[in-house]
Amino acid sequence: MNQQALIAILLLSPLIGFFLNGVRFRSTNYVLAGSIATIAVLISFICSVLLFLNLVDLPPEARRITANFFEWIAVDKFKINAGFAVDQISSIMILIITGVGALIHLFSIGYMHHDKGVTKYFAYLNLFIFNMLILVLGDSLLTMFVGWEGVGLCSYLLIGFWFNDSAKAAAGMKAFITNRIGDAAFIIGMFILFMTFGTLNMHELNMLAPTIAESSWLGAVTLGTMMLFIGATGKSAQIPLYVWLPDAMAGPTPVSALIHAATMVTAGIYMIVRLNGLFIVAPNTMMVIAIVGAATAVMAATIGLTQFDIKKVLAYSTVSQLGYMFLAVGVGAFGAGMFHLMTHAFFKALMFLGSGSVIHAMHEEQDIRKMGGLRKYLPITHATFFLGWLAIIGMPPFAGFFSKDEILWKAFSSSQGHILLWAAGVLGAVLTAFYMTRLMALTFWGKSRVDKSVHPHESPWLMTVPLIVLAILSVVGGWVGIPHVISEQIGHIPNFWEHWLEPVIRKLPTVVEGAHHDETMLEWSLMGISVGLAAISALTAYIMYTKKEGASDKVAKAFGPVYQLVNKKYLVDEAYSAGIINPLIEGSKNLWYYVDVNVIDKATYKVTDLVRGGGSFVKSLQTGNMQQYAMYIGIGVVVALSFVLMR
Amino acid sequence: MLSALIFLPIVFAIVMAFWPQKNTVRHLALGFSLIEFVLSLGMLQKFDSSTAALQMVEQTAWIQRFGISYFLGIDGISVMLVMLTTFLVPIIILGSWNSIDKQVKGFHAALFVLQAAMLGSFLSMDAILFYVFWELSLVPMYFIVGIWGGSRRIYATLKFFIYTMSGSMLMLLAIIFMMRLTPEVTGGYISASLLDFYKLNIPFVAGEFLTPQTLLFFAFAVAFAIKVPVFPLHTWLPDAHVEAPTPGSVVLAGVMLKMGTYCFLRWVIPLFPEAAEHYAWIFIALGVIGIIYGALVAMVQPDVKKLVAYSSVSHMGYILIGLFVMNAYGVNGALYQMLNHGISTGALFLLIGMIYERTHSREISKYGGLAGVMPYFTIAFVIVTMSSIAVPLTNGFVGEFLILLGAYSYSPVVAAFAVTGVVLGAAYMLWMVKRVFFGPKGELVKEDHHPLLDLSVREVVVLVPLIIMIFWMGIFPNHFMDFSKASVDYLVKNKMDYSIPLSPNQAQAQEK
Amino acid sequence: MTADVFLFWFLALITVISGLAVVLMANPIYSALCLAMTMISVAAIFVTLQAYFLAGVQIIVYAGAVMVLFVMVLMLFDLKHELQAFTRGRATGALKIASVGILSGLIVGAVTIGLTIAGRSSDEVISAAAAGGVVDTTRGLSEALFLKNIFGFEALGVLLLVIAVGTVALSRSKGGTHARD
Amino acid sequence: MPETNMITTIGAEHYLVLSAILFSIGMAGVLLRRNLIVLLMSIELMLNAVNISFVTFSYYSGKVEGQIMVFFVMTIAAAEAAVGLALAVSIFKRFKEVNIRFFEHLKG
Repeated sequence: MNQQALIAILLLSPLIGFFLNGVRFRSTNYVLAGSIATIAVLISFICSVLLFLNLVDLPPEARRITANFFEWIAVDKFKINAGFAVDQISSIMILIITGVGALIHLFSIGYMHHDKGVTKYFAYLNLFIFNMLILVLGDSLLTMFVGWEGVGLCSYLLIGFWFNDSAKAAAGMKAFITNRIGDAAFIIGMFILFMTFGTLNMHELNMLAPTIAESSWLGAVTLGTMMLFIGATGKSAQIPLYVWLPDAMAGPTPVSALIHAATMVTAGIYMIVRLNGLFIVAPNTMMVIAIVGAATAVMAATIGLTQFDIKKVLAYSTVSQLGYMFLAVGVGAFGAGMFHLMTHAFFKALMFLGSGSVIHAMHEEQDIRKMGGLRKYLPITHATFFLGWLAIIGMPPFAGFFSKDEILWKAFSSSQGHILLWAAGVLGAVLTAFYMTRLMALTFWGKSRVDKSVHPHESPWLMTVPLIVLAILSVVGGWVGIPHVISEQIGHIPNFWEHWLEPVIRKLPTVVEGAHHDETMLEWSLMGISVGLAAISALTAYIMYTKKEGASDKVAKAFGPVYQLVNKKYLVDEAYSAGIINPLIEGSKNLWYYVDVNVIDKATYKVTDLVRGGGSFVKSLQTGNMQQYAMYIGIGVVVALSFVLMR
Repeated sequence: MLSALIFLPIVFAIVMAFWPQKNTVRHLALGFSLIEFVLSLGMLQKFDSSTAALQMVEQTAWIQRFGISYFLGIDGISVMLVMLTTFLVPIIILGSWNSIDKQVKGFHAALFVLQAAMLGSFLSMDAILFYVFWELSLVPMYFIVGIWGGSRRIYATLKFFIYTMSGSMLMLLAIIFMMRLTPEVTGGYISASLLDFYKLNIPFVAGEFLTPQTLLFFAFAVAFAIKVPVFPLHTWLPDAHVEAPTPGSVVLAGVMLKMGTYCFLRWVIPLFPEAAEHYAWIFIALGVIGIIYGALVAMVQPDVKKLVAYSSVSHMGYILIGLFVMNAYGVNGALYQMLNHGISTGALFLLIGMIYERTHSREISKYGGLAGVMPYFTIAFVIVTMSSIAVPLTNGFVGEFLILLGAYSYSPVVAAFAVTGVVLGAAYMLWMVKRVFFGPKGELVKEDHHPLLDLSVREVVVLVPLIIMIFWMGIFPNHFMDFSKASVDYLVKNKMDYSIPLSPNQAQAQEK
Repeated sequence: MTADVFLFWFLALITVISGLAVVLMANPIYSALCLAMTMISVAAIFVTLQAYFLAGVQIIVYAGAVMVLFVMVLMLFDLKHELQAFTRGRATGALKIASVGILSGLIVGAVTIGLTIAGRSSDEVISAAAAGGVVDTTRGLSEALFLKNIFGFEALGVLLLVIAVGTVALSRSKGGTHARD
Repeated sequence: MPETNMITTIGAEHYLVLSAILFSIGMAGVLLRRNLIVLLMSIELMLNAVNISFVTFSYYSGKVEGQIMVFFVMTIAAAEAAVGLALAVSIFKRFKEVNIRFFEHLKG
């Protein structure tokens, strides 16, 4: 089949699904709605696979399929096509999106079957897939931006899906507006790049990027990439714009899995990787990215320690993992960033769906303090969740281990790296191991704290099949990128991942001095440290939350105010509303009241008063007193005469 | 052709006024407006978009002594606005099917006169003829707001009228002054033709305020700025919008505001290029202030209609910036944004009118949870909201993006400030949507005695063309921009020595 | 000091004093009498300017007819001493007096400046007058009036007629002369 | 022009200044008096002042036309006095007083 047609079908299939479900959005026939949506995404998935195979057939340097459908905007020199490109990076993304997407669609049929808005839900979900595909396939920044905003819109609609709850609608709004702040910076970034390079085509931008790194903070590339990165902090929930993601858990759980874990939130990382040629010559931006990523990774992890809502824990975990990915791209490990993106998509989607399964079983209960001992009620969910847990805490040989280890190694060894970044990464890993174990322990292990009226039950096959598939992927997903030091030991399995991405990724040199042997030793030891610490941390958490009742409370008490602060999410939301939002609203009210009503309107009234006053003054001159009239004549004559005489 | 376009509505208005049957007035008006629309489509068919030349010219002497002629012509700058006008009127008539219940004949007659006046001011190429149409447009609007308006309609009409009128006076003065200058270029006789005005070379001294070009520039600019409206002169707009009946608001926001921005492009920039360039920063600054100020004030409005009115102030700020950065991106974007704003804000006012018909309230705080009761209405509203806040693939994005790009190439600082409008725009619109449509059911939505029915077939028919346009213009902007591109590019390139060519050959010659 | 000079100063003094008296006298009858005095002295001034016919007319028409009319009306009203002869309002009063003062000052200034600038000293004027000579003024007057300005004369006649009718119309009682009210 | 000449030599300007003074007196009367009849008399004063000017110019320029004007002025003055007095009479009939302020009723 023609490759362009494949891309067209890939894109249009979910859109058609959206329309099919959209026009009959009031229907409650969940089987029909779910089938339409799932089949639409499956078709896309098949297209993705075909495109991927097509790419594989091509020689490595020419692995790029483009399709220009029409000219979208053309003004003067600014010409943007509705053009899409499949290359090494985007092919992985479309596989993840459509693959994981299809699984989540399947899961949703089971999860949402009781909901009245099920058809609308599937329509939104398909629309999201469509926009996400535009985002990853768009070959210029502007076409990417179309998807970028489009997924934001879908996220808005899906977070606020149960709109009758004011808080949920507000969460949707918060997500959209916070994203918009990033988008505004993204737009500026596009302008800077367009004015500098005269194009927004990402392929061309990478080609045109200067070869020498830009050292100035105010250079065009640095500023442009910095702006794009601010855009990414909005979409990918990094400091300071991460606040929307935890609230976004108001949406249905499969949505959290699809949008707020696996796909949309990774758009920022994807964008940076796509533009790696540009970012790599802006070391200042890279440094900022790495620092922000590391800081987010640690901070979100600490908040994750104290949360009791199962989805909130996962949300902060997502923020933290995204921080990891930014740390990766920030130190120039674009491949590792993408790698972690993929493995994270697998295990985090798995965990979200697992939590969905738990919530489903618990009749919409999300508080982990009211769970416990669910292992015997939900065996499949527990088993899959367990695998996801191993993956996320980075236990070898599960997927998370390889990607996380790659990132940590690069953070240490890259020329952009630093030991502190590495330390932050390890700290993040340790914290992650702790709160994830805590989550496992409180939810599935230990004694049951389930309310008597609730009878947990295992979910139907529609929900467990995706869990199983994702669990398998979480286990084996990391095997495509086994680092050299390990592969050397186990029989030279090639690093498929690096090999695949090589033509499109620019690399920074590693700075570790010494012979190959020293380097290998170093890598081994670092790996050992991080895995060991994580394991100890996980074990501690296991003991604390299953064996020793009340130990956690004691720790919490010991830390007192610090615990409270972390539990309240460092009061960032409160600070934002007290420092930015409320003053803005109050200020606007004053602006309206003072400027509009009291200054401008009053001023115009003053003018009318002046006219009216002038009129009434002239009116008062006309008294009817003839002698006064005669006086006016006299004065007039005097004035006229003196004017004549003075001349 | 153009004369027919202008005067057919007047004929319609007269027929309307003497139509004997009361029941069929609306059907008749709808039919007439559709005839007009079809006629304008015919015009579009004949329009040659490849050239910047003035087309379909009609010129006859009118008041020969003062060189005033009946001079009509169309080029890329006006063609889409003409289409917008003829497109919106049938929608307005259908949209106001139920909301206008007194003096139906008079209303439709006024609407047709208004249409004629608006078309006239877009099409006339003679200063005095233009002025006549410009002023004529005030009169029916005055009646539409004054007769069919809300409770404070007299205050609002007066404010609207006096504001616009005081600007017009300045403009008339400036027109007469310029007519007195024309003998220099026409070889001795006075002329009011815009083409002769373009030939004038009015002396300009940078920094000196009391020079002819600067004074004329500000006289025209203030007149148009009131109409747009630009920031400190905007306070008539919210009042007029709130008091106007739905169709009045739609015409006002959809077309009348565009008369101001169109005239900036047709008159101010080409006639006084040096002054416009020298003082552009003032208008760009006002545009930026308008964007931010309008958005902030819109955010805290308790009344939906007022909110949309202030959002108009914000959007018009974008257009103003686009015009005054005077590069191809900005001007193309601004022209496109005029159409977008006409469609999306028009649609917003129609939607608000629909809900107002049902509940007779526009207080945001009394709504809530409307989405559960009126899902189709909500879908339409959210789509239009997305267009208004410029989500890609809706029309608003293309215009806004190009304007921002133009602003960036003028000065990154301007773009940096203007781009805050993107965020604030989303904030006030979505907050409003949240309060009206989402959350628990509000006071008005809960009440049982007026059941809130979802959109009727008529209302769907009203909204569907607008929504189609929103997406069509967002996905295929070239279909629309191609009409104006030649003219705009020509204007941007030759703005210092501008004159609309009368034939394509002349255009090419001047190009070289 | 010749007789002419003395005569001028004497007449001027009488004219100004009696004129002032017209304005200042509280009782209108006195005002009327002083006005008659002014008229007569103006007639005398006409004589010094060799306008003999006009002097006669002045006496007959003004001092005679018009003054009689005034006095008759005053008698008709039977007005006593007025309580308040002048208008109220200090500010406007001052303004009025000031404007009058400035006006007279301006006229005087205009006259003197005008004549000096024109370079025509009064001596030359006199000599010119003597040379040109308005010898037979009455004849000259009649010729000018009835030959050159006959239209104006006739027009004035019509005006007088209109005035006469108008006056009657204004002052009659309602319902015509024979009606009683 | 030496000071002595101002007194001993009588010229046109003397008459004209006299005329101006008389005119001003008349004007003051018009502006300040309240009795309608005195007002009319003041107008006569002003007219007379003008007449003096006319005759003076006529005499010093040796032309008779100035006197013609005086003739006309006198006629007009007589007519004006007649109308004014008639108005005074009708005012008096109505208000039993001839105060000028009653003319304020003529105001719209």
